[in-house]
Parts: sequence; structure tokens; C-alpha cells
Amino acid sequence: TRSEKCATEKEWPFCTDDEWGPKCPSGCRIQGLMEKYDHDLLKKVEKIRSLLDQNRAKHRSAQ
Amino acid sequence: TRSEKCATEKEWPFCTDDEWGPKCPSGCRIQGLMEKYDHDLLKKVEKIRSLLDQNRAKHRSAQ
Amino acid sequence: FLLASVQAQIRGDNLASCSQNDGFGKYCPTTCGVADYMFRYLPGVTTDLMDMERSLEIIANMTTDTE
Amino acid sequence: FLLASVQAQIRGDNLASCSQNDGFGKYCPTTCGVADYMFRYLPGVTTDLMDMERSLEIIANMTTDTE
Amino acid sequence: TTTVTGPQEQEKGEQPETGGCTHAMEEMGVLCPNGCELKTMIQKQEKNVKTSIGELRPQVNELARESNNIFNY
Amino acid sequence: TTTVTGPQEQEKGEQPETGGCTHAMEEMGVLCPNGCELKTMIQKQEKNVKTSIGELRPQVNELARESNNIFNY
Repeated sequence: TRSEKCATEKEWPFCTDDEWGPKCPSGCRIQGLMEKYDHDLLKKVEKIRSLLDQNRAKHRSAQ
Repeated sequence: TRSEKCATEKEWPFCTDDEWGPKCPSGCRIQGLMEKYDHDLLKKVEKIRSLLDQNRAKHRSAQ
Repeated sequence: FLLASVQAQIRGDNLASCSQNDGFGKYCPTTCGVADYMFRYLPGVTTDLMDMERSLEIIANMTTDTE
Repeated sequence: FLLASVQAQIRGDNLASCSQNDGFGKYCPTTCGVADYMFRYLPGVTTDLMDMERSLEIIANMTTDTE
Repeated sequence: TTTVTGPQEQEKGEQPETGGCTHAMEEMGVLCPNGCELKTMIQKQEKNVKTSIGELRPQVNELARESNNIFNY
Repeated sequence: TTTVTGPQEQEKGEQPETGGCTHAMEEMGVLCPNGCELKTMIQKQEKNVKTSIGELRPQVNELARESNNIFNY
């Protein structure tokens, strides 16, 4: 168990399905996930921008 | 630091005074404190009940 | 009656939460708000209980003195 | 106008939070509500971005083929 | 495991934490009671304690009066 | 220490956590962003991403049309 590795952490029982709502995740965890997912989306946006630039350059040379 | 003792814990900067409100404690921590304080109050209530009983007994013998 | 009911809705009377139908589900107090409430409520009841306990101890001493 | 403003208050339009003046301070979405919102919003934009990327890759291949 | 109902034993310097559970999505980590749940809990606790105080106070006052009578007697 | 702005490096299997701070009252432990803060953040992120998509989509469509012309030509 994790408690053996780390005395300051606490073991909790697993949540049942109906506990989501009355019990909720940590705000730090949600902000962390939000930033991670947003970072992933912005990387996709950047990739599209660079693909657009590459394709435009190709077109100019192809025409 | 705590992070040396426990790799799964994270070190955070200290909160400034104006962070209370936008940032809040864990619900598990608040429930833990609520139960602790309530337990303390109920112990006081029990102590008063037993003092009342003792005093009533004394009175009966004193009258 | 209708106005009273509208006012009650604005005040959010007798609701455990209020909702804004903005896609974020039901609204609740923050844990800061609950902690603030707790620290406002505790001193009063703690003082009340300690006062009663002190009274009973004084009474106990008086009773002992008169024995 | 007054009724519209009352309705807006009931709906809680344009507010980041709602308050019930019950001693618990301002009300906010729960982190569950925010997480639910996030997982509803992410798939759509992720699909949109991946579709565009795929289109651009197809275009790149077509351009290469015609060279 | 069953859900903890009372405060658990804490190490020295540790603060009590109760009411948590581990979400199946590892991403979500530990879930803890939300503000609505905590509000309901503390209102219930407050009501119980204030009810007890309301019951005890007249009994303490009554005993105080009786004691004064005996003392003055 | 200064407040973390981006997601920090995590150990393998660890999930990202940001925006916390340690309260001076040890009792309170770590404070994390409340739901109002998180709502504002995600709405801002959503608006930015959707704005970007709105800008890029017509450019992609335009390029697709041009490519079809070249291809058909």
C-alpha cells in the first residue's frame, strides 16, 4: 500500500459511483488537468498553423 | 523539507493573506476538523450532564 | 404570493445550493465559507458550555463548604 | 424591465457565483461540476483540431503527388 | 474497506481528515466532501449542540438557585 | 518560492497539480483553487481555443479548395 511508502499519505476506500457529486476532486488536481489539456490543445493549434504555412509555401512553388 | 521524506507529497509556497477565498482547504480536512471540534463539544456536554447528576445527588444528601 | 415566491427564489431560501444553469452544475459554499462559518459558530457555544461547567463547579464547592 | 431584472437575478446571469446570504459566503460550482464541464468541452475541440490536421496532411500528400 | 465515520487516529502533528474516497479514474485522485455536504453537516452539528445547551442551561440555573437557597439558609 | 504558473514535472504515474499554497494555520493544510476560480479559468481556455479554431478553419478550407483546383487542373 501507499501508506507503507509514505506515512503522510492516507489510504481511502474506493469511491462508489454515486459518490461523484457529493464528493469532488481537489481544486489543485483539476487546475493541473485543465492546464495539461489546454497545453495539449495549444500544441495542436500550433501544429495546424505550421502545416498551413508549409502547405502555402508548397502551393506557391507548385503554381 | 517534507518532499525529501515523501516523494508523493508536493511542496507549495506559503499562502498570502488575500489567497484565502480564491483558494480553499480540502473538504476532507474541513470534515475532519468539524468532527474533531464537534467531538470536543459533545464531551463538554457530557461532562456538564455528569456534574449536574453529581450535584443533584449531593443536594439530596445535603437537604 | 407570486412576488414573495420570486423574492424567496432570489434569496435562495431553504435551498442547499443554487444553480445558474450555466453548465457547471449545482453551486455550493466553498470550503473557505464553511470554515469561516465554523470559526464564527464555535466560540459562542464553547463559551456557553465552559460557563455552565464553571457554574457547576462553583455550586459543587459551595455544597462541599456547607456540608 | 423590473421583471426582466428579477428573472436575471433568479437565473444568476453573468455572475461568477451566487450567494444565499446564509452565512456561508459566496457559492461556487463544485470541482465535480468544473470537471464535468471540462470533459464535455474537450472532445468537441479535440475532434475539430484533429480533423483540420488530417485535412492538411491530405492536402500535403495531394500537393506532393502533383509535383 | 468501509468509509470512515469518525476521525481517525493521526500521527503527532497530523491534522484529522475524514470523508475521502479514491476515484477509479486515477486522474481524479482523492474525492472529498463538497461545500453543500459540509454545510449540511455543520448545520446539523450546530443544531444538536445548541439544543443540548438549551436543555442544560435551565437545569444549571435551577441548581444554582437551589444552592443559593441552601447557602443562604 | 514563487507560485507555480505552469504544470510541473511529475513523476511517472503522478498526476499534475497546480495552484496550491500552504496556509499559515497548519490546521488548514494546502489551499487549492475554488470552483469559481476554476470556472473562470476553463471558460477563458475554452474561449481561446474556440477563437483559434474559428481563425484556422476558414484558412484550412481555403487551402483545401485551392488544392482541389490544382489537383483537378
